[in-house]
Amino acid sequence: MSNHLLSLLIWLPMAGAVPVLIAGARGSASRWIALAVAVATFVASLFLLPAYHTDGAVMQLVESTPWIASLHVNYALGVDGISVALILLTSFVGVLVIVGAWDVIKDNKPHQYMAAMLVLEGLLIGVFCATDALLFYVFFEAMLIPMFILIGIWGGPRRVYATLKFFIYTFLGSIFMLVGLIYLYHKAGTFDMATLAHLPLTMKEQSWLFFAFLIAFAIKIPMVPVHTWLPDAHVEAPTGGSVVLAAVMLKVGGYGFLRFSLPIVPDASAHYAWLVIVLSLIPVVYIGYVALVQEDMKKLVAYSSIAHMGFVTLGIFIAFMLVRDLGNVDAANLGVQGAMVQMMSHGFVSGAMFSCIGVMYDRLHTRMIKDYGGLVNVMPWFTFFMVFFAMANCGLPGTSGFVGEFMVILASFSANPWIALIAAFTLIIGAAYTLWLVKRVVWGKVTNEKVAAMKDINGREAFVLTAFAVVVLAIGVWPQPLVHLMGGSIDHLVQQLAISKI
Amino acid sequence: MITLSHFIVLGAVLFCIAVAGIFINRKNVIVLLMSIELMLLAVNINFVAFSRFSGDVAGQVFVFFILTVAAAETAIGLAILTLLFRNRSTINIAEIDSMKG
Amino acid sequence: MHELSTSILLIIALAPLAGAVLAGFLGRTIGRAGSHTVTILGVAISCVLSFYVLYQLVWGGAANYNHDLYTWFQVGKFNASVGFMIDRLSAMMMVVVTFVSLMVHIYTIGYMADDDGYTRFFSYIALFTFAMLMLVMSNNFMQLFFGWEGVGLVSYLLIGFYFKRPSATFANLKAFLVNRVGDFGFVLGIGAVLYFLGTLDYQTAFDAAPTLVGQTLHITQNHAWSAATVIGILLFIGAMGKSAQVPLHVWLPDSMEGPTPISALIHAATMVTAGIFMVARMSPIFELSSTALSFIMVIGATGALFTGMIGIVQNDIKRVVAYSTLSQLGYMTVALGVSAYAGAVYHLMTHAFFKALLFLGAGSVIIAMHHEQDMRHMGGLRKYMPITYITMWVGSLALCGVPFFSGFYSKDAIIEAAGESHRWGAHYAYFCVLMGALVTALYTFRQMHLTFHGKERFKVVESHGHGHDDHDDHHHEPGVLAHAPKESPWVVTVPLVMLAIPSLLIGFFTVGPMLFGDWFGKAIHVTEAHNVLAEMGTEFHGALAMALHGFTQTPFWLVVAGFAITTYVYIFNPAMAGRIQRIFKPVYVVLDRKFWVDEVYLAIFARGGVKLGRLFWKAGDTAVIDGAIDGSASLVQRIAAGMRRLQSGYLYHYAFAMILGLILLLGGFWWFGHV
Amino acid sequence: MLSWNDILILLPEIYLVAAVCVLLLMDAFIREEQRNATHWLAIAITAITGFLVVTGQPPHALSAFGGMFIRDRVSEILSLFALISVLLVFVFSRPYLKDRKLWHGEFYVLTLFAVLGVMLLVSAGSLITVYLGLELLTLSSYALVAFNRDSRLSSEAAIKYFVLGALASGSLLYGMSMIYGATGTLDLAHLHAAAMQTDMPNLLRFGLIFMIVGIAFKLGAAPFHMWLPDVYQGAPTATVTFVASASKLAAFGMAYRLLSAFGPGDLLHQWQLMLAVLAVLSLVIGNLVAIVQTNIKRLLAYSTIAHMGYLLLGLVNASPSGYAAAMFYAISYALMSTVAFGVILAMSRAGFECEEIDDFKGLNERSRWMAFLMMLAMFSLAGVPPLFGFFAKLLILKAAIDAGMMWLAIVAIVAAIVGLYYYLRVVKVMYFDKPVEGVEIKPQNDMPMRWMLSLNALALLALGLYWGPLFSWCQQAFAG
Repeated sequence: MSNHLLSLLIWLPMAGAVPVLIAGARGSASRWIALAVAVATFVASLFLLPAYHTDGAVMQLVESTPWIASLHVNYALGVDGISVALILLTSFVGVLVIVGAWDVIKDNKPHQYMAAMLVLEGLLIGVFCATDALLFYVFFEAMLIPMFILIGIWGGPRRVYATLKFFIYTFLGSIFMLVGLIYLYHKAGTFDMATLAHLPLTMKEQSWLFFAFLIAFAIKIPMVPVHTWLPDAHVEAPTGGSVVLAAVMLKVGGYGFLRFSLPIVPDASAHYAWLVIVLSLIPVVYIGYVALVQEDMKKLVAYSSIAHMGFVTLGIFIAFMLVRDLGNVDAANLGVQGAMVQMMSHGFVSGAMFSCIGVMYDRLHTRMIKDYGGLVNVMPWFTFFMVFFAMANCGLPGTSGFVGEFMVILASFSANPWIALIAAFTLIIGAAYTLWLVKRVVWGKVTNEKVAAMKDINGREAFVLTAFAVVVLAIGVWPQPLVHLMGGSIDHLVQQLAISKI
Repeated sequence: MITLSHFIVLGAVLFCIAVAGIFINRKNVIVLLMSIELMLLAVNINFVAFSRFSGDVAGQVFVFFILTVAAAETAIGLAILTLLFRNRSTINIAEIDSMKG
Repeated sequence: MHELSTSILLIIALAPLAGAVLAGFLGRTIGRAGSHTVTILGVAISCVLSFYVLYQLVWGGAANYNHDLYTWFQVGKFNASVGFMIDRLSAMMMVVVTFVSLMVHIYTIGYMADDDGYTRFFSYIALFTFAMLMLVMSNNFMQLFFGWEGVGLVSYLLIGFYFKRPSATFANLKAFLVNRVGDFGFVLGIGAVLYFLGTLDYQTAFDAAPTLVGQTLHITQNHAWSAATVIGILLFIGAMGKSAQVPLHVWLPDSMEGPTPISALIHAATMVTAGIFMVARMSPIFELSSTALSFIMVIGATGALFTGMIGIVQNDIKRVVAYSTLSQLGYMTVALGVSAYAGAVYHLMTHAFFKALLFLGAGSVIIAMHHEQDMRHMGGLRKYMPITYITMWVGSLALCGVPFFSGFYSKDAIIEAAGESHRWGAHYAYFCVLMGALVTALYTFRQMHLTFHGKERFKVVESHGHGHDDHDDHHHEPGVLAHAPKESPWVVTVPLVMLAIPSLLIGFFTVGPMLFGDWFGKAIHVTEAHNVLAEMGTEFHGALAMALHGFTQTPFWLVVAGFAITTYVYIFNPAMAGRIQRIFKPVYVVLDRKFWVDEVYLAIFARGGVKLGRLFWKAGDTAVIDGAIDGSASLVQRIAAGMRRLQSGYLYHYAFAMILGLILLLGGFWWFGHV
Repeated sequence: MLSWNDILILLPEIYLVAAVCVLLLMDAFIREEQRNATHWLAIAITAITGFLVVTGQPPHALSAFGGMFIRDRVSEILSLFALISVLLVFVFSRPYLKDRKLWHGEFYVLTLFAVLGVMLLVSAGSLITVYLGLELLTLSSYALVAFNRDSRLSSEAAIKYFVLGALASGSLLYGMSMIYGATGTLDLAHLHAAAMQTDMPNLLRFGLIFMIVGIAFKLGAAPFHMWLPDVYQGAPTATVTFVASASKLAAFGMAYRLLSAFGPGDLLHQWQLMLAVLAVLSLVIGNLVAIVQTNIKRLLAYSTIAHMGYLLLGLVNASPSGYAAAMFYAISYALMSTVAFGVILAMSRAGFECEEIDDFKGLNERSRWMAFLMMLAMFSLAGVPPLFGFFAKLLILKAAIDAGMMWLAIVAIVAAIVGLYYYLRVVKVMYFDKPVEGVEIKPQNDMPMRWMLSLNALALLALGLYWGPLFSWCQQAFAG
């Protein structure tokens, strides 16, 4: 089985969507099937850990069968440490969103919701498995469809605007990448990513390709100034949608940088690293301040996601400075490693934050901060989780949120103290917007009778939040296993950076 | 002495008249049908002329086909015309604009 | 030379954590008694074991302990671990922390008796103890930062303990953010350490420290700073936040929103001294940069004097103690600045005892006054609560540095060290700490007088069925008590006595070895060039002599002067206070408004930040970016609507379009066909 | 001189003619309620013809009647898919025609004659055959457009289609005449050689331009697209389905046959350039104007224009791979549009043309399955993976980039982004809007139609996931 494990992981949830749809809206059959499928996928994904040898820099569990023979396009799958980590994240979150949505969308086509979630999960896993650029692109693009539906049907009042913006924005980004890929195919005669990584390209070509990739992944991640789709999408999306969007979908952008920009166009990436670094530092300050003044909780967390993802791109591209200009491979390693840990951590933390907001939203059906206040009086357990995740969100040591930021800041100090200075500003501003939110929502007297009537979290919600909390704490207290899992691949990646292709 | 170019020019002139007739005429559809006929005639003149001067009959064979098809075309055109008149009781082109945009 | 056993150290660290977890998650099930039992048990265990460890190190001849427990992460050659470094310095800190913490735990039973947050409170303070121990026991920067932020978190939770009070939730946010400003520098400091020394492990870093000499960091193209200075100042910024040094001191007074035991434990005895401990711990690095040390000294001196002055005009009994804490922290910092690390740590220890004592005493008074904290409504309490009264006197005299009291030895040493030092800014520092002695006397005795002496400024109105079960709002009008104040229960007074003893004696017995002897050994590193304590050590002839000599020194007479003034003003001529206030109105206003630091910060950082955020959001995101996007969308719409009109519906227009197309192609043909 | 061999080569066409005549006669003698017989017979004829096309396919290209008629892979594939789409048209449109009292044998006869025209056109070996095939196709189409005799719109559409179509074929003929004059041959096979040594190159160029006008009209490329929206809107949806599928295949076939005769050489560059210009115009106009449409048939008309723009990009490449991409695109477009119009047919009933976009509001609430099928069609048309339409676009972009025309590719994708919007709008209406009360939308419950429609729509998905064989088939067609 393990030689088709990846295919299984991709197609199991997607195939599972069919019975879910057939089960129909009435009753809870559809939900149970969905849950079963999600759990099965998660369990299957756990088999990756024994199957994967962390030392390896090369792709493992490889599957490759001709897809379009006449074009030498293959259905090629494979994983390295990075993908394994992200796949685990995806399948883990996949289970939790289904549990989280259990009662919430009961009356509004639950089977379609669950099916969309499962399809989305499968496609996301596909993105992390694909080793053929065309296959990658297909998954990369196809996942817009279920997300589009999720936001559009189960979203908030302005969902149509939000979902259209989301779809067109991201489509716009990725289609330029498509042209880039076709050009690469035109040159190399294959979409195989490993081959493309060794394809010699002139600086001019690399620069064009770099920007083609940049716009695609910068929108996905998202980076300033192409980030504005994210707050809207998050605000309007249903809780589950927001969770998947923040926890996994944004990661696809960072993953893309690691898989395309770095190996395929290293010289251009090195040449324009400064640009990306600037674009990653802007959000730390700019977005931080914007987040500070949000009146909508989801928007606030959405903006904080942008700020956090800034660390991912920073960590990735600081590596170029370190390797190319300073020859400091270890620090570069630290930077990329930090970026990856940050991605994972942000996946869990932001997912948890959105789940918390979902818990509140299900009770009061508003996301406005001013409508809340003094939750601690009526929801002590919820408060515990909320404060915990808030602390994780502002990078408290002992939570996963700290590890990545810490690594990236250390790495960037080795590159240039000023970069580290700006990056470290997140300690202040991040704490400011997160804890101010907590202050206004959680602490204080009960502000209105609606809040007074709120019930504390039930078992189902407790399960979701606990699951998140456990992982956040685990990574925070002992990141080494995760670091070790991704270490080999990242070493390999960083070595590639040093090699010029011109 | 009449050369090939005379014929080509004649054909061109006829063709232009036909085309002009199609888009300058704003009155009724009958005239359009006539213009179309004229256009085909222009084509025929070309064909005949060319085939005559290049001494190759294929062109004249083509003309026979064109004539036949033209007859069928006109028939259908007139049928549509009557249909139009039955539905709208007018054949004034300027009034046939219920679909636009 | 035998090793300390790892398991003991683990128990020391984890026992409080276990207590905290139990009390926190099972608080409802195991009940109040259960919670305080488990937590006190946990802390007691680690306290006893800490004493054992200290004993082993000092008399048992155990070697210093320095081992990693597990690898936190390992990237390339960068390794971050969790481990313990136990030498006399950390051992002493462990003892202080666990002992004070234990006292506070016991005291809390009485103080929080009627609070419905009882179990939560115990789990918090136990958790704090764990974090603080992780901080002091750490053997690397990463773990230090972990403890550093851990205590910050608990402090945040405890300041906001009465979360219904707006002032409390404001104060804890403020405290956390100000601390974050410090951490901002601290993280960069760690980054600098990793960059220059390539490790996060203390011992490796200290061994490599000499290589820092000559290394520079290019701040700009043509301007470079010495590595040691950069590291030192950045790390110290962290200390400024945690140890409430000017200008990051603003959070500490507000932190008094928390329950009194917390003020004693966190905001006087332990957490706020973490910064001092850290700098002492890093002495091998700091020693390399006189610039950094001068910076430290000046900051500390400023704090020592000016925050003390603010204390003079406070009326809230706890705030007085808070400002005195700020001032004392200033003293310790000065000691660090003149590289009298031992002096700083020594004062840290004595201060921990007598300041905890003072806070708990104040708490005891507050209990008696039914949570009235305004000294203007107190007075003459000595006959109601003798134990509190006496112990408070012990604490006060120690604080003022009256000879023979523990405070004297540490504080006098610092003042003298400042005098001895030849470092840049030493004169300013000396002046500050000297004047500080007077200031200290003023606010301390003023407090004692207002609280315990003079005539009673409260009246007792018997009204039954009134308890003080709700700490969160003072709903009785000031100065009116339901029933006469009475001495607090034993759980409160015992800790007072327990703390009074070291406040009184510890100095006398330990000054010799700890201050002038080589008691700390390798733990603290001072280069011979400016080892002021050593110089002073030459004319040290025993604690007794030092104390007697102390009577002839300026500080002592300043204290006497302070006592005289306050006694006259507040006992014999109470009207005087008001008159002085009026005469020195401007001075009074400046002090009363705390030099307007809070106002400025609020205006610039809080309100300014929000304004800036609005600007960015509305102008940047909404107007420019979304404007561009939605604008282009609507532009496309408009163009489309325009082009749509070309489809006029008229047959002849269609035909014409085709002809145009034909002409276009022909034109193109002419254009390209002939070139 | 005529040989049996020629007959055999022409077998499918001959069979079709004969069968249609039989159908015509039979239908004249049966009663109204036996019309099903006609229906099924027509379907059978189509199927058998398709069968003959595939089986009768020789391994290598053959020509009959002195090169007037060519049977090769191109003609095979195109005729086959034309027949398939006609089959779908028959199946989809029965309930529609019934509801409108349009269910006459003429519909089948005309459509079959039209498809015969298509088959002739795509296998034409000479200008004459091209002309005959084209006219056979268009003349039947005129009649089909006007098929709903009592509809004002239908007749208006018919007249517009007729006049403009006549104009177009007029200019095509005019062009042919000049080419004939310049080269002295009507035979496409010899055209290239003759064109090389012509003494009247300008005449030749003129002819080429006039011919391209005709081709562009047939494709519906801007600025010769004006007829398209009105015809799509006015004509009976059944007819439109045919016009949008089979006759687009025919148009591609004609374009290929005629243009490939003019290359390589400097003429090649000329028509490449012209086609590029037409492509850009169609992409821009089609996608932009589609945004503001409220009538879904009109919207699909403009989307057709845009798609023809993409198809032209493939032709511009003018290499076997480019032709293959273009043919692949034409096929994908035919299959997508049959689904889109099929759903419209399915949702319409007596007295209710389901053609306003708002009629689709909340379709997901009313009929999940139809909404799903329509969504597949829309995403496929928009070119979102993993659907068929995406890969068609992919190959087109590849063709453009291989041809070194990066700027064309950029224009194409920018247009695609604009285009995305209106397809998403349809999905949005179906899934995110609440249904309008009173408008009772229920799909026709005609089982064959439902099954075929589902099959057709799912084919878009299936071909998206596995399109290799089809594409290599297209490649072989031009490999030789």
